[in-house]
Amino acid sequence: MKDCIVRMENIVKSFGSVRASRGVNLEVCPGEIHCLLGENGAGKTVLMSILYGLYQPDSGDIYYKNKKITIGSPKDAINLRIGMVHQHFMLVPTLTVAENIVLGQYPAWKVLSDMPAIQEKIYQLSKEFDLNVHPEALVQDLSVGEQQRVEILKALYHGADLLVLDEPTAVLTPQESEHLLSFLRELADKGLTILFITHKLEEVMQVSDRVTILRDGKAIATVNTSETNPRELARMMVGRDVLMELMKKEGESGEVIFSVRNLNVKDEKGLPAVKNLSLEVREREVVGIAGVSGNGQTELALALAGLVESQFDEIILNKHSLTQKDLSRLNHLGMAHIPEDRQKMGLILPFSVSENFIAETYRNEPFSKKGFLQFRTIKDYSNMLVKKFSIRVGDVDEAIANLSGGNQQKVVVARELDRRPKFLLVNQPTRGIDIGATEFVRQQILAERDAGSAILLISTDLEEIFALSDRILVMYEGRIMGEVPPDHNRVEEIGLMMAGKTEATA
Amino acid sequence: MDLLPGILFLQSILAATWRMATPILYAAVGEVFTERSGVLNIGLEGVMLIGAFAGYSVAFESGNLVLGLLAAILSGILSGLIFALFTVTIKANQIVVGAAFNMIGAGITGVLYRVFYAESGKVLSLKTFQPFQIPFLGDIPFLGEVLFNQNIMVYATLLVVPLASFILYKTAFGLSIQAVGEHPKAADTVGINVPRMRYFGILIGTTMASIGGAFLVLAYADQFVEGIVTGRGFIALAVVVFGSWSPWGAMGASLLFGVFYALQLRIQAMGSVLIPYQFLQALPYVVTIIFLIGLTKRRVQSPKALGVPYK
Amino acid sequence: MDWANLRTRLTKMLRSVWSPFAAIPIALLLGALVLLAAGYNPITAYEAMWQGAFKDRTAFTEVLIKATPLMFIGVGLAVAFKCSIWNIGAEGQFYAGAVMATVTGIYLGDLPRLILIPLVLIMGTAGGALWGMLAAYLKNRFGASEVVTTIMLNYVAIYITGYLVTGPMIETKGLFPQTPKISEAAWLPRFLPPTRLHIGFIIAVLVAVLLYILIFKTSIGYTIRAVGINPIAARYAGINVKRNILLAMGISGGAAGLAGAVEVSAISYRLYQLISPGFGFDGIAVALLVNNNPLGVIFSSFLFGALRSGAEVMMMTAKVPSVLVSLIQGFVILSVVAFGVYRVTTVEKEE
Amino acid sequence: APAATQAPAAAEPTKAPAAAEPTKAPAAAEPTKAEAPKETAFKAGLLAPGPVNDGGWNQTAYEALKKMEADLGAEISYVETEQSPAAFEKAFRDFASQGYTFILGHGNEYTDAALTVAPEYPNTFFFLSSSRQWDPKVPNVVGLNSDSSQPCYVFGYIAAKMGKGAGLIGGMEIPPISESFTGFINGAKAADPNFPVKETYLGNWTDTAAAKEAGISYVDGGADFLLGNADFATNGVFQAMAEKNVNGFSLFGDNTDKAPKSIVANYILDYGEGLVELAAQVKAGTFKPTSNYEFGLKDSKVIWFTYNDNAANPVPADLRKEVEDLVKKIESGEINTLAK
Ligand SMILES: Nc1ncnc2c1ncn2[C@@H]1O[C@H](COP(=O)(O)OP(=O)(O)OP(=O)(O)O)[C@@H](O)[C@H]1O
Ligand SMILES: Nc1ncnc2c1ncn2[C@@H]1O[C@H](COP(=O)(O)OP(=O)(O)OP(=O)(O)O)[C@@H](O)[C@H]1O
Ligand SMILES: [Mg+2]
Ligand SMILES: [Mg+2]
Repeated sequence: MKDCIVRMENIVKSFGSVRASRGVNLEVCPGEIHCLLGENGAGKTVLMSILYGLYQPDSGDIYYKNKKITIGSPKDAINLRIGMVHQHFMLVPTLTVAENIVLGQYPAWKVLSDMPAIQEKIYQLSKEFDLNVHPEALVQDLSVGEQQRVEILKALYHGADLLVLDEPTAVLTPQESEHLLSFLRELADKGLTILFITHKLEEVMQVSDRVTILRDGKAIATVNTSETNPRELARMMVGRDVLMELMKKEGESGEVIFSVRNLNVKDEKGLPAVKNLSLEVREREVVGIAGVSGNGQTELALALAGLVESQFDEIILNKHSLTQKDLSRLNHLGMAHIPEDRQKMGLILPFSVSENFIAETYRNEPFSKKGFLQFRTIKDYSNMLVKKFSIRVGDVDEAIANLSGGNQQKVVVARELDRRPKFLLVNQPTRGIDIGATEFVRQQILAERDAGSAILLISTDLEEIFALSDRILVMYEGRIMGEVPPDHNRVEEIGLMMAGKTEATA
Repeated sequence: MDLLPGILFLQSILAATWRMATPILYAAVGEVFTERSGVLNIGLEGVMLIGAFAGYSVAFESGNLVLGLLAAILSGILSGLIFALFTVTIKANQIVVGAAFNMIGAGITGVLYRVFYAESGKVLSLKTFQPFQIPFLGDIPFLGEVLFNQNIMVYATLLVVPLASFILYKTAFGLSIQAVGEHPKAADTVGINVPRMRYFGILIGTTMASIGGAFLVLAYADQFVEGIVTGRGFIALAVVVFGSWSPWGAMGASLLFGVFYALQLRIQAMGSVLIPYQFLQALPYVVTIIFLIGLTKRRVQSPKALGVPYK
Repeated sequence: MDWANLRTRLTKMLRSVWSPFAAIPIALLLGALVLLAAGYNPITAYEAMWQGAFKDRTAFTEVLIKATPLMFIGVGLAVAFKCSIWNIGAEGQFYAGAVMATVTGIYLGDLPRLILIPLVLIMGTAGGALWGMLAAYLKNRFGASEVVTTIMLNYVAIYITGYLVTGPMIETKGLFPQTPKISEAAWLPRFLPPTRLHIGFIIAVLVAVLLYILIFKTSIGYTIRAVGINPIAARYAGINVKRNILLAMGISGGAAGLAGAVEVSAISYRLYQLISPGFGFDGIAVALLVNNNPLGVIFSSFLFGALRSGAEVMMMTAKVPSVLVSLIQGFVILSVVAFGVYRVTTVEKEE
Repeated sequence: APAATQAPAAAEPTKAPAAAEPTKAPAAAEPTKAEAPKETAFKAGLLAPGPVNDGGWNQTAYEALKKMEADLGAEISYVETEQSPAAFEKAFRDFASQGYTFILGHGNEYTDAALTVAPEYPNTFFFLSSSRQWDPKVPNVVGLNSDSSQPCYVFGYIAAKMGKGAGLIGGMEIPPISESFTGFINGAKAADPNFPVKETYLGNWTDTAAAKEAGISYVDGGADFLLGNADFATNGVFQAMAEKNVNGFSLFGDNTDKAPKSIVANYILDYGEGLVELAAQVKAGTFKPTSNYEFGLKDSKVIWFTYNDNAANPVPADLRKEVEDLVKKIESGEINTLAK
């Protein structure tokens, strides 16, 4: 048998009636970058969590460095030199970087008197790998990208031989992703083995040595990256052909539906995050806002949805001038909003699927009559949406928490689009969802545009911006740096603007 | 107005402040650990009562105050184990279990006290920890009386708070406690045993609360009385929030509460103030609300996982 | 509604209701151990307790009378807890309601019965609601934790009551601190003479049913629950979170205030310093015991009422201290919890 | 130390016609409430507002009950009622329906409930402590007041003669407490109109620590006499006396051992002495009250006080003499201890 660092055999794991892993086999060679690919809910995270000791498999064996082992807890994994960077960051926001890194590494009675030395060591390590992390910073003050680097540093500090990264690029900007991928390559070249989960096929093609495809809790194939192509990977993943390029119809944009003049928004800490921003969105048009995350996009979206205070000279929706007060009930005035964090902002998790469908309309006829909810109507309506948006769910009375990420996102999209908005604000619509769902969501957005909606799309995923936008605005430090048409030849120009160069100087 | 009576008045208030604050302080510092580990124990009142009874009965029977204190500590550990069994292992709603503890505390101490002491005809008082002057320091005018003429359990707070702060912020244990209260899953992924840390957080809280309860009988009053805790467990809960979940903050908040409590007793005793005494009695509680309003401008967040059972 | 659906709903409700009862034997067993250890005969004690609660019609109505304030408070708290507002202040809200009801019943005593009775109840409700909404306001406006403010407001309400009955509202200066009796026109009718069972009990059951419908069947309840589970998502959906916090505390405080008003207008007819023996705290357990289901509260408050009611007779005839009941109540809660039927349903915050 | 003020026991408490009347004619009507089989046992019940082991108010009543058990062979029982009026009526009924003919509600707060229940049980007598209740229309509800203001008047007088200032610490503001304080203040003013006396209320009966702190605050303010009347919490006042080495008094029982150097006098209330005679008449079926009952210093078997000769500052002999005169004037009604 070939030399391998990890071999998982016939791993089975169920959660109640959910069968997350149904006998998975996986082999990883030392020093390789091995990608795991699969739709939402295919069982990638569960499999990796088993490897990291977070879950115990119901049955199946794990061999590590040619020894059969059981990994009872993350502690065991760390001792075996397995590191993991989780899909949702596992950092304690109120502690410093250094404290997070040493967390759990010492016996309880240990007095952390040598913190300066530890910080120095972390600092050195950070320099060695060019990670640019300040050990004394509080994690809650860090950007998402920085937090991720802390996660990687944590694993390296613990001396990992095998590093598992669960969708590390889902929350990163293109530049950050780029940087991360080349960094992973470097690590692999130094001998580290890397297991890498992603939904982005370009990344798989770019960085991995081999790919294992999971579907419905089973590993259906492992292939050498050099011997495959994105189209084949997509087909194996989804079980059908996937459109790799969306068909965007050319269409004439109409009159201005939404416009904002001189918007100013402060962030949580009271610092200006959006500065004198003006833009307009027309009928039958997608305006994309590109930019590195942390440049005020979140605040822009929050302000337009009326969820934070903002100052502006004028906001006009559908020829009506809006006040601050109007903003908080914009969804009653014809705006729909797909928020960037579906679990935190978009959904009420213990509620059922159908209760989530009516989150904005529950008060209106026919869902509510004289204040009483009309359960029959709501259920019929939900079943209709489930069918129309092909959401995979057993029963609309099921709690939405049981759905996979992609299907949760589809619920949000279905709810918002079904309101036939005049103006649609979309923030990171496909973050963290698989290519099948991504394709579907993007198609829906375009369909909405073709039906006449004005759409403002915020995304850090340049590819998504290009795929959907009719016009691209680049945002940097709270300002719009300039406007560019979605012409692939002008990617470099956009990149420069995202880094702060104005149109004129670019 | 004469200056001297003014100073005496102030001195008297301040000396009383520290004493009044002490039982609350013990309970609150412990609860800081409990809440920092993500568990809310509204049963402190009951736990303190049990501690007071255990401390009293053992000290009374043995004639040894230190044994009494040890018994209180043991009772605190036992309370903590039961509380943790329900809230951490069984993962029950913490407020339900806390409410149950308050009932059990009142019930069990009431029944036992009646059975063993109420009709015993014995003299039920014991010799409490006495105030002692610290040599030299105790002679300093003003400060001497305020700071250096207290009993050992009051002095001990000067040790407890820095120690608690040190443990919470400067030891691996403290970091783990903070981590399981803030982001238990993150703690889990670095190999921290979340339930175990929460057990510890709870145990520290109940043990300290029991000491606070025992303080009332071993170092303040000299015998157990049903309901002797009189709401101090609830005040301690408020003090934890008010002190932004830090040991020093808890000390500050307890002292603040103490000062207003002492003040209201003294204003009543002056008798010349025309405010109805009930308004004076409400003063510490109103002031707590007012300060809370002022302080929450700082927006100190509660531990994120507070009240949420882990998995 | 189809049958399968109805059945699952019924089973769900039954489960939340039967668990407290299933837990009783265990709690009684634990209590028996304590009794044995303390040198009492548990069988005599429990028999006396049973007699005290269920001996005859009068005893049984006394149980219902005892359950009434707990029911009001419990259903109110269930609403607040559903909205994730940790109202520990039902005790103070009860006092606020009792004060307002007494004031109305005394100073507007000349009004005709048909007007006065509803007015007394409404004013009591308003008193409790305002006291509760004060905490909600402090939470909304200043971010002050309601756990703390409601505890503090309990004390404030109790002291204000103390002031009123020893000062401005005292019946006879120098005598027992109590207000005069409220006007007879404000007395709640009794409907099962010679027992004391009053229409307050029926109102309590009605309120429980109404709040059940409100929470689970109406759009208002939908918003309250949504805010309780995920305030951020609720805000995104255009729900006014602060207004709902105010509303939930208003309902919760109002129910507690109504309990106070009913206690005054049906039982005591006047205000005393310690008019509540801790109803507000028992109410917390009553609500949580049945997972904040308002219909369940009808049963859990009945259970607590029976325990309390039986305890007095147990003390009289078996000479067992009535504080034992607190212990048994605590045991009931813990054994319900241990049955594991009731688990927390809040979201894992970190995901 | 024998009681200094033992006036001749006039056996006056029973103002009712002497027990010489024929015992055969029982109460006005003989309603045939069929409780025949139980009639053999005489049962006495107590409704107490707090634990009967409080060393104060509730305990005096419980001890009275035990005296009935000892002297009259009564079957006794007590119930600690919830502090809720809702509970009172039921407790009265529970007792009455079980054949208790002597029921004591130990506090004025039981009045409403007693008046409501009494007509249903005309053969049962409902006594109310700390009450001046008397209504010929409800003759089986009888108020009993033991006048603490009288001994406290004497204490106030002693304090003002011996000391610099006094602090009074009460649990809650109810008549048994506030009247005792009024008596104390009147007594002090009689001795020295400028003598500083102040009162503090704790707002509860259990907070021993606060009671102690209140005592200390008086001492820090210059007082050298303390009086606590706060049930359980009174213990804290004793402690404050002992710790701060000032003088004080104890109420209701002999608590000298709680502050042996500090307590200069104890006011003793032997409620049982007062009650047992009434109970005997109830038992015999001869009890026919015509008014409420007031116990005062004149009822020297019920209310008296003792000095502590071992105190650091015992009451001097000449002062004791003055006190004897004072007591006579109080007994004769010449001094109204409750005057405003
Ligand atoms: N703790 C759990 N309890 C119950 N079900 C779970 C749990 N964890 C995962 N599952 C379920 O197991 C299945 C596999 O989940 P997993 O998280 O591994 O998917 P994934 O492949 O990582 O998807 P994604 O691409 O969305 O991250 C899903 O149906 C998920 O809902
Ligand atoms: N959930 C979170 N926890 C902690 N910090 C956060 C969180 N979300 C955002 N931040 C921080 O807030 C700051 C601004 O990020 P934000 O997400 O607002 O930028 P953005 O450009 O709008 O990003 P994106 O394009 O990803 O929405 C960053 O420093 C980020 O780390
Ligand atoms: Mg995953
Ligand atoms: Mg963002």
